[in-house]
Amino acid sequence: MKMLLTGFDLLLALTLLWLAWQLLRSTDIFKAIIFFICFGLLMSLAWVRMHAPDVALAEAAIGTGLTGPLFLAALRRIERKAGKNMMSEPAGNGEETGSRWKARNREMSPLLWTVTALTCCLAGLLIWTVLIIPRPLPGLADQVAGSLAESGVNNPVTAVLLNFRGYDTLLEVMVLLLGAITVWSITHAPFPPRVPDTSPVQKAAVRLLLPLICLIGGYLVWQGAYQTGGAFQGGAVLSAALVLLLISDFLWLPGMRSLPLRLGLTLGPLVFVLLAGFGILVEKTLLRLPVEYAGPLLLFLEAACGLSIGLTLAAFFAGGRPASDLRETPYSGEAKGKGPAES
Amino acid sequence: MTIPEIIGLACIAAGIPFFLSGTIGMLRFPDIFTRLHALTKADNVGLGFLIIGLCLQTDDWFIVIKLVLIWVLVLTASSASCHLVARRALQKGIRPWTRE
Amino acid sequence: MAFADSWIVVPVFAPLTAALLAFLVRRASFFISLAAACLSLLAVAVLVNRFLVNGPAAYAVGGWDPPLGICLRTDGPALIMLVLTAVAGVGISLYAKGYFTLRIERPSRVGRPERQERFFWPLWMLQLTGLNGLYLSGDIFNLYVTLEVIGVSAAALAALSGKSASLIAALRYLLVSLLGSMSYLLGVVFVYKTYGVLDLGLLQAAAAPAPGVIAAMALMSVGLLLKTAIFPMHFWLPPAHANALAPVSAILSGLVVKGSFFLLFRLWFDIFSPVLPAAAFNLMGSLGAGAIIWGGVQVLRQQRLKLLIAYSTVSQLGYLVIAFPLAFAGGSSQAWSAVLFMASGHACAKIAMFMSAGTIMLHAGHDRIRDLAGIRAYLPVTAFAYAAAGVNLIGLPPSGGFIAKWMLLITALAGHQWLWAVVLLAGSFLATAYVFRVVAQLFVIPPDKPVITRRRAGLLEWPALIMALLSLLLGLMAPYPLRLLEAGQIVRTAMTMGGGP
Amino acid sequence: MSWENVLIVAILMSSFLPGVIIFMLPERSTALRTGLNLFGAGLKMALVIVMDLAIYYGRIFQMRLELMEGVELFLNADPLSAMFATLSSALWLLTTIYAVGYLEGSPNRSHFFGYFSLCVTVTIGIAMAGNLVTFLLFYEMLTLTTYPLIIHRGTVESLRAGRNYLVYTFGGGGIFLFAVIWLHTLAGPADFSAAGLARQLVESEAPVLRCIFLLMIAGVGVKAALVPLHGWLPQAMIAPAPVSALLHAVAVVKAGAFGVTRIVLDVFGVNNIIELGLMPWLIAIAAATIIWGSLRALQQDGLKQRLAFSTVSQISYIALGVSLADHRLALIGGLVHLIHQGLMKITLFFCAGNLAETLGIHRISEMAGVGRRLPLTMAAFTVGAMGMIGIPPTVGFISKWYLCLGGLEAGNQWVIMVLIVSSLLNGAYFLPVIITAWFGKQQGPWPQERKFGRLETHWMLLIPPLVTALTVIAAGVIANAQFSPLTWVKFVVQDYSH
Amino acid sequence: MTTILYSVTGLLLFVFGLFALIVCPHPLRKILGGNVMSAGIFLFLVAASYRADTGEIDAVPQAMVLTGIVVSVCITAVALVLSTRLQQAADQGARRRRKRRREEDAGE
Repeated sequence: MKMLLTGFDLLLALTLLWLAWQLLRSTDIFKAIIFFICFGLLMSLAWVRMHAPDVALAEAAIGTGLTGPLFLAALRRIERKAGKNMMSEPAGNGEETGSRWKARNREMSPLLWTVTALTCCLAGLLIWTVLIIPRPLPGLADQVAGSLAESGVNNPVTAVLLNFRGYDTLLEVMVLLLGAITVWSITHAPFPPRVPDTSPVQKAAVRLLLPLICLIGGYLVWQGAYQTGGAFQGGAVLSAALVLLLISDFLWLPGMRSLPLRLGLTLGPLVFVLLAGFGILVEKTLLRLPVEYAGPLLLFLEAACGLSIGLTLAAFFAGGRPASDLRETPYSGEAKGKGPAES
Repeated sequence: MTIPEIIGLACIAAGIPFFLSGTIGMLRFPDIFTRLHALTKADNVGLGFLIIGLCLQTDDWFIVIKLVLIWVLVLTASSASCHLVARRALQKGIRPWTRE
Repeated sequence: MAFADSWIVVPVFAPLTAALLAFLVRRASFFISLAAACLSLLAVAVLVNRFLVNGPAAYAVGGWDPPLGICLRTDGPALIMLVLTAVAGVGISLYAKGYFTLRIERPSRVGRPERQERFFWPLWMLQLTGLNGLYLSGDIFNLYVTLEVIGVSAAALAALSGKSASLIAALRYLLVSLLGSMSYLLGVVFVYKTYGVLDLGLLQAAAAPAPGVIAAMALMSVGLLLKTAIFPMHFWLPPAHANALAPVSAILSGLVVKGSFFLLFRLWFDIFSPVLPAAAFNLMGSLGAGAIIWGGVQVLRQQRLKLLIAYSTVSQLGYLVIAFPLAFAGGSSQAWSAVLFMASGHACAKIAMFMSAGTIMLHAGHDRIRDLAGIRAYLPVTAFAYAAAGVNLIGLPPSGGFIAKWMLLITALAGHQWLWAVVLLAGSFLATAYVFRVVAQLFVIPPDKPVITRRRAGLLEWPALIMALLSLLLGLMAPYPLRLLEAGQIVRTAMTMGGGP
Repeated sequence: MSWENVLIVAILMSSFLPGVIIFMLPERSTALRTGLNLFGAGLKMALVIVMDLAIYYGRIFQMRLELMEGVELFLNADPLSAMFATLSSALWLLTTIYAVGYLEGSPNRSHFFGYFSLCVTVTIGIAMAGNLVTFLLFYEMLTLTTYPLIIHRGTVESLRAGRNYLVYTFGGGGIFLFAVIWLHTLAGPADFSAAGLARQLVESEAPVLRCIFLLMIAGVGVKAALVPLHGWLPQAMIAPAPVSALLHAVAVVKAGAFGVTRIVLDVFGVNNIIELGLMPWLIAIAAATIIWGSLRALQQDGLKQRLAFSTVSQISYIALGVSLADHRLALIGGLVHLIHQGLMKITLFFCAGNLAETLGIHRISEMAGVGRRLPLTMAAFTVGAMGMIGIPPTVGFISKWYLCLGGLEAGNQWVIMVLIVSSLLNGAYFLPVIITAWFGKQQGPWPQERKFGRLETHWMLLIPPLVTALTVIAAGVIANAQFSPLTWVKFVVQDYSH
Repeated sequence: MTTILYSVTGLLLFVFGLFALIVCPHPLRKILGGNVMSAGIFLFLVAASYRADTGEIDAVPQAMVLTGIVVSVCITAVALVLSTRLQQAADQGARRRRKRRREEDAGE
């Protein structure tokens, strides 16, 4: 049995490296993205092999489930504007940065040689260091197991994520919100002007799958407390539902008002901050939850975070702010209804 | 090794040739439509056998329900996406391969 | 844990909540942000006098002690940077309000200034959260997350101005900061692999020379050098800082660059100093020397004012890094105070310079240095603020920069390191050249130029003047921050393990 | 905070506060600005005189501010600093009156007078600096405050002169900073004291100390316009007349000379320098500057350029006197020349300013017959020129007399030769000016003649030169009086005679 | 054995990603390289804490990897939207320049 497993590991490792190498070599960006998606799926297989089911689920849901479509959407938006060839050289305002975007041909210029040599010796050094590191010290596994009881959940990863290192997760949820704000600040959501005729099959499939996906997402969020799952994985599945909506061009989507969206986006962090404040009031320490209420509180927190993560990842896919975001500006009257003209 | 587990293993073994034929079909067939055909048909049947084999191996009903749910979802997803890919191919003007 | 202990949390949570509220309620975003900035200033003041009373404090978040949980720590250097960030935060917020009101009255493109103001406040508050989080945090992985918060919000702020030049610069900045954080994260993984512990205090106790540590330190340092734009890896800084909006370039040059540098300094001198070989320090010193000389020469070639100030940041950062070999040779407490003094002095001066550059851009419509003659006629306060900030950059007597350069030179000459001393002097000569090149243009009013009556630009001019005078004031009342550092120095050695409740 | 501390701070603040307030004033409020200026100058003059009396009767004036753990800002009014402070505050009062008259109707005056008062505050700071660090602080701030004055006119030449001035002064400043820090690392924080460096330090670190001394002299020499480093002085003549008067008679150049005195007497100590064998170097530099300055002055046709080069040579008399400091008479001659040169030079610059302002004359060749048109100004100019040459009734004679006695006492023929040759050269470049002014015939109309009613020129331009000319003669005639500069210098030298 | 294998794979992936980030000119491919890099680091992190013999899992590295994945998806999204907007701005610039050139030709 052991031989079989190591054989499987070897095969998996080789395919991962081959896929990564293909990612670099392939001339066409679309092919590279497809390789990246396969790479992601195999990575989640590797996580399963390393006894890390949570990470496997997250890699599958977020690492490939969402990043793949993000890349494909970005590629379509870039190619739709720049004609069919690779990123055409933007006629930058004469600055030297403009020329560097031109696709350089693949011949090995001396600069390329030096970079390859440097990276190879870096790889050699790192691997040599890894090999000579003596028996790795025991990690924090026993501390986690020791105080798992008071953490209110019995899945160790969720316990570490939400209770022991809750401050990390709060900052991380803020990073997600920061990403959403940045995407909104850069441009308007580029909904295609004329709606392509989506096939009836797609509409039927979406109408059928949507409730099921939401149910599974909710189940994942709820299951986080006991086995693998949690806010991030559940949120990613929810975002899959929203992405399906965005793809099938339902007419009411571009006209969405921005306030409900903003409330949804900030729900998770707001609940987190309130919980932190609650910790200070009740237990006089930030983010410290009373042991008996820890379970339900964490579940409520996970639900809120799951929802806002779903919305944030969907906002990433939409790629911009809703048309109505700046419309309610009181003092620039003429800004009403100008939509993406300015962007 | 109890009886259900042996039958389960047999079912999984039965599923493998279908996956194999699907992959060979995908590599050998001339154009996109035939490849789609090969993939969706063969893989779904192979998956069915796989799911039955796995169901036999577990004794927890909840997992069986989840496995069946997975099978139903994969069926709908692969058929819908196969249709969409074919439709897009037709819109882009790829004519199916005819033997002349 | 007494309730009063929770003050340590306010500098991180006030801007955090302000960011959320500013994103939700668009009209009141300025007042929310200003309130958060003042609240964090108050909190930092409370922390400082608690620190002077009973030394460094540690606060375990969520009640879990460090090996498992994360703990926030306040010691001398962290507090100085917190004070700097809080004060600069209030100054920049006021300036930004004036800047945007003026931009909205005379928009160059319809609707763009509203968008910029709409998204400036939440991003700026998140930036403050990241910075305060970085200075307080005592956990290596938590530092990685704060670095990410700072990196992404800095790139977002840089892209706010919407011009294609600033978009290119912002994308390059984002990719560089991604590369920097990735190599820092790999360093964290090596540390976790060799020590199995993430908390800085425990690491400091367990810091024994091991192969993994050298690799970890190398990777972390390369990552942080990339993010602090030290000499060979500074290519992304000038376009990003020059093409951004005026308050944004003040934030980038003044505060963001200091955050990752502070982390670098804490790793080199607080945690892993016994482990590192002398050659590493001299390598850092040569990087710093290269930055001073190369940056200084580049500055003299610039024609645009904001590019000039951006390149001068590259050169001044060299001063911060050149202190590494000096500290290694001389007593390290002297180097702590010298470097942090230089950092805070430079931050105030740079913020004042970018603010005045922004005001000049708004009034003159361009920032070509050659045609800036006689700005003093209608922007006297801004011209004086620029000159005062320039005095601090050169390191002339009344300024904080002079005290910092004095300390650096003393350690250099006491340690007989002539090379670094000569480079320091050459750096200040270059600084004189590029500061007075602009000051001469600003201050000289050609005879034929009519003196235009003063324009109403209150909120634009006074924050710049306050920041410039602050950098000068640092020079005069230097003992107070230095005592803060010394207190940190003495008590740290007696700091208990983990510092739990 | 005893009344002594308050007095020192009041002296500094009496010109700092008016300066800051004047910055805020809009252009049109000339009356308020002039009032503030004159009030500040008068107050400072009174306070300085009170301080001189108190010092004469032995009171100590000190003020400390701790900058860093080893370094502190220390203001200490010993007799030498009181002397320089009195000179600068007296001449600042006169120059303010002159400047108000000179700049009537020109733009940007609040900007000018703001920096004008800041400049004098810094000069007083240099005078009263108690240790090397404070001296360095005020020394470098002097550049900051004088630079805007030089580029005040805004023309391209003034910008080039300003850039040149910056290159020289910041170069010198950088070297001086380097030397000060180097000495600080060796000798630790030490206040100015007559004893100078510790004896065993001099033996153990002789080569390093020599290097430090040369660096310090180079650093201070830029402002004292010693030979290789004097390039900026003639070019700074572009500035308006009150600025060149204040800069070259009182503030910048005197600060350099004062710095040389402090370094030789109070930092190193005279005996240590002799032991280190550096005295001949100092004498050589001083002599070379004297000769070189006078020779260059001969070739200049521009009146202010000629005066500038004569300053270059005259300042080195002080350096010469200080380099013979082990002989009491030479030291007295050097120090008293510090005051006398200030009085004489400021008279000459006032007259040059008058000529430029009323008749538009900048070159000596245009000065033929000007004596008839401006009799009083030319009389003052003649008195000043006589002093420069060293003709008996004037103060110039006294300082050269003591210098010669010192040279004889030191038995150094070199010094006496230099003094004689330079006096002859002084005569060679001043007498022709006087002759053409009084006995030459006026050719054609004056370039830009301006009438000022019955007086030959604006009263504010006329009174200061006359007052200084009278003091030049009075201080010369009643040299041994109770409060003349000579007796004060003898009082100063008591500390250093051992 | 598996720890070393996966650690080496992780490091190699890190180096591949680094190479791609530096060399490839196209921004999309740079971001792909970034993702491969982060995947490599996380693989190395979890491999470091994998106890083949005892089999119990150490939850802290897994939590770190989860945070890392979410953060890297956020950066990828921002970078993609930025490069799209960059392309759009470049096109607007090119179109404006072409229009201005056309006006100049019409003007002569």
